[in-house]
Amino acid sequence: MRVSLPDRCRRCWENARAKGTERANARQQAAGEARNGRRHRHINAAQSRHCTGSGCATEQQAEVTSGHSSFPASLRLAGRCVSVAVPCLAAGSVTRARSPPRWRMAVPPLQRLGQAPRHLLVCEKGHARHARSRHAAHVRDHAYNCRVSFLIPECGLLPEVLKSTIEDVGEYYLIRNLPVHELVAHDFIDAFVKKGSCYALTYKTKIDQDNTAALLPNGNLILSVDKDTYEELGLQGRPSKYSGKKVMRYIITIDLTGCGFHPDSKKHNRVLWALKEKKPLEFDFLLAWYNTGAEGSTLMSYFSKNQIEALKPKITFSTLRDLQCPLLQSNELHGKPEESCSTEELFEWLGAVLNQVSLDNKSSSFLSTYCCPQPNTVVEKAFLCTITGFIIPEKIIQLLEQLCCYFGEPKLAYWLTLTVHGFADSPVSWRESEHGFHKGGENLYNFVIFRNLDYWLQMAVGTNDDCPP
Amino acid sequence: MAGFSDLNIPQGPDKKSMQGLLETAAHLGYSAVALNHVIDFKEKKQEIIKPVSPSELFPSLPVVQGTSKRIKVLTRLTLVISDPSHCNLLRSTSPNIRLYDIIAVFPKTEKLFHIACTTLDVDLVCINVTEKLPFYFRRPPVNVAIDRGIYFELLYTPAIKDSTMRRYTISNAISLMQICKGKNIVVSSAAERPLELRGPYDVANLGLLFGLSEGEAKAAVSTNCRAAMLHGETRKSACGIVYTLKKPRKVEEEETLPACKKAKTQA
Amino acid sequence: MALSEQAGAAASFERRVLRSAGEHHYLRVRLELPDGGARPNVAQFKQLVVSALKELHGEVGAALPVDVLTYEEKTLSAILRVVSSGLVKLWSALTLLGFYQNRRCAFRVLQTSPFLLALAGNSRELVLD
Amino acid sequence: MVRFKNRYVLCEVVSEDPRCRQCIEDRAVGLAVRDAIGRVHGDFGLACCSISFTVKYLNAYTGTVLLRCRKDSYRLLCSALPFVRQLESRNQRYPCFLNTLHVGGTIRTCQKFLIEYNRRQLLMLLQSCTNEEERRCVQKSLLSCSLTEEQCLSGNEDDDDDGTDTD
Repeated sequence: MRVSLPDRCRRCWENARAKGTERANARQQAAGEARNGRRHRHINAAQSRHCTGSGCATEQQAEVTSGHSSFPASLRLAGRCVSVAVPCLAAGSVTRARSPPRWRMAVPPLQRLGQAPRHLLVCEKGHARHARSRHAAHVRDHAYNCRVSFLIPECGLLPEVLKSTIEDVGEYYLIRNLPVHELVAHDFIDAFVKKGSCYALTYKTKIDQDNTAALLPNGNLILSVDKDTYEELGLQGRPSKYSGKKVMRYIITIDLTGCGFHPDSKKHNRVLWALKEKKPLEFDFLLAWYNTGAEGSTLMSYFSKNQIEALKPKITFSTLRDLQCPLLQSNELHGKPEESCSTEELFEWLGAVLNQVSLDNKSSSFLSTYCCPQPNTVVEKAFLCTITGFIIPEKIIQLLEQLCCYFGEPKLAYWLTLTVHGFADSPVSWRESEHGFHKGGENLYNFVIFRNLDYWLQMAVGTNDDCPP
Repeated sequence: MAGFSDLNIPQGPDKKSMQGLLETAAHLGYSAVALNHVIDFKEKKQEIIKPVSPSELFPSLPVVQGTSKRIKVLTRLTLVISDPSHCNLLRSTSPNIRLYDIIAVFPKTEKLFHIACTTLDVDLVCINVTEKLPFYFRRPPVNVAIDRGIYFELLYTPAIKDSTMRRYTISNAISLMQICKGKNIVVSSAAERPLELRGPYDVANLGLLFGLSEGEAKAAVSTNCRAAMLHGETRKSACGIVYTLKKPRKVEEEETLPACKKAKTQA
Repeated sequence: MALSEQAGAAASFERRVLRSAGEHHYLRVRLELPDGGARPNVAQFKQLVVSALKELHGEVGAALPVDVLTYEEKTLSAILRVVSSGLVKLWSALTLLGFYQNRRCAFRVLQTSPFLLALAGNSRELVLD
Repeated sequence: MVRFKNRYVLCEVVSEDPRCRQCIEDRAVGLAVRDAIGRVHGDFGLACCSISFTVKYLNAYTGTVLLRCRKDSYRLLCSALPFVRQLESRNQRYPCFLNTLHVGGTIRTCQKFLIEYNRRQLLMLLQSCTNEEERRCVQKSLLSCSLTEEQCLSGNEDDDDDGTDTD
């Protein structure tokens, strides 16, 4: 039972009132419409009006909340009405909005809580023996790899075809305190860069904090340096894409094999002077060299006066027993309900297998609700091999070829996978597209090779990265 | 030098626990820390002592994890001022004050906050995070402070220790963000024990709770700290225009950039 | 035979770009406790994570679906899975957790990623020499 | 000069116990709401909502409460309101719940809404009246109610007080 506002409380109102704004009519209408039950459709209109200053959207909100005062209902509406906003209170409803809102200029602080870092997963499917297949090119473009692992279901031992490849995965070198100008020296360029594929990457440097350098097999030397170093170096570069409004990081690219970089050119002298005298940069480098045929001096003898050591990749084998494997169909990238799993599901499953996550949970279990994607089968054994080191793409291509050959003879397995992790701190990911760390610096790819030599390729990158090629 | 830094490691009498803190900081990936010497004028007259040189305290500094460099240790002086007369100390050219790398003030009243932001020659202004704000932030002094290159420091250790302080930390931080729009913020620890320190990425994520954007939050533990250090350096080196290197090889002169943006020459 | 197979493959080349489509984020964490004293088992560990969430983000936070994918009691390290929109909440709750059973503790977040696979190979922790 | 935008949440206290009315006071309502926010959104929610949170207006007679908070955090507040279970003052505790009537950007919009709302309630009351005395009483109230609206419409020129924080 309510009665009219008594005089006393009218006075209260006047006291408590903020600045009067007169937009009453439009607001009343909007509220009226909302009451007619077509709430959701009006929300956009109301919101745009709301931007001009009136309180329409919120009025509708109030209508609904007063309508069903139960919490979930209001939550659901809140989640839908501003799918760009509010995930902050809508814990239950957010799962539905699959892709978090894209970053905008002015995100209210509270809504940042519900935003996850941007990331990309590119899935391709094709045939390994197709003339125009680009799978090998994708491998070649991803220059720096720290870990390669392959998983073969229905296999307990290292297959014969792979033995020689695994043994010949190639050694790499670690040179301590190598001045960068030695990589620019013409002796080095002529002996290694021009005669094969030379890979170099700084070791134990962090791309978001320190200076980093990388030498790509196409002869480009990439220096990713902070502002101070850039100013001291005096070489031309460009601001990093991911360093924000206030540029704190610059990328300098020097083409060592270009025609403008012959020994007496001005450019060469300038670079040499900058790296030798102006700001002598020194790093620990990981080096690897791949050449076809032509014998030459080796990195070991060339850098003998520096602290150099040759390292072998670490190889581990393991056999997994009674592994739940998802069923895949090579022509169904999206998967089919009840028939095969999609590529994202496989990607997550593979992560679970490599991290030794238990796969047999129930949706109701307390600890973890992760389970193997449906449909799946249990394979009796699966062979997992992991190689860690500084692994060059040429060897990965060889390995990929051999894995294709594995299906040359009839096998029980329907597919196998090859996973390659990149360095989180390398200045490039694929080709020369800039790479940053942000929160994880992930850049990795995974091949699924089917028995009929169809393949799936999944390439994943984190926030500070371009779309893979 | 855009590595992560923690500008507030309270300097205690116990050398061993300090060593432990430094080791944890290095292990977590901080490439620079500042040892904080606090002077509270409320408690008896305290003398400003000469900063203890870190190299004396710690003969071997720990190596920053994942790199081959050693952690860098700076000295910092924090003055808790509750009365305008306390500011005179900063104005007078006390020789001992000049020896510190970073100078911070902790104003207790609105008036002192105003003075600290607008006139005092300091690098950091501490924000109270352990109790309800005794005053509202006003835009003019904050804007002046941002123009002068002075940074505001938020601490996160109180938020770990206690639920009530956590509320005040977040709420005061958000109030500040509404005024300064996320600019010129430094987040540091003031951790007394190794288990109160948090990794730089964790702290950057915490910045999101304080109302910073992702970029600003990361800057609050890296580039802003660097800027504050450089701001402190300008006090020692003739406004940062001329900088003398220790090696008698050469004196580097650089263009007259604004002092706070000055690139630092490594000795 | 081989030719026809190739033709079929050519027709079926397909590329999908999934932008921020991952429903989950993964965190590799380690709990640091002072030496000695009880170590949580996996259920207690999960309880600790949920209580941290509840303290900082209330019941809404505690309702976030968090999965403990792996847990190793010896090293107190675990892999957590959380819906993407809850990453910041979970992370901040772990950061601000200061006590386990009235003893000081600290959660160290070693790695976060939208891809579980990325946690398997962290180049920052790699010791190559 | 940037104004901090606030949100005003108008709600009514619904209780079966008539004695609950005596509990409706600034402190009790504020505490109950804070408690609910603390439970639902934890320390973080509480910290966000506590910035400029006040009980702006309160009418114990009709059970209407007007709350103010920052625009950024009003969703936290609104979502916590259904979880207010009781009001407590002077060691008395009465179960009740808060029913959100309106969320507005200014006090004025909330006031207008409330007048309109009360008028509707009065009309409903009028229909259920049984004797003439009651009927007259309610009609009188109805008239005074519309009069209030006229008054504030005419009087809004001199009403320049900006209740929000500026600087």
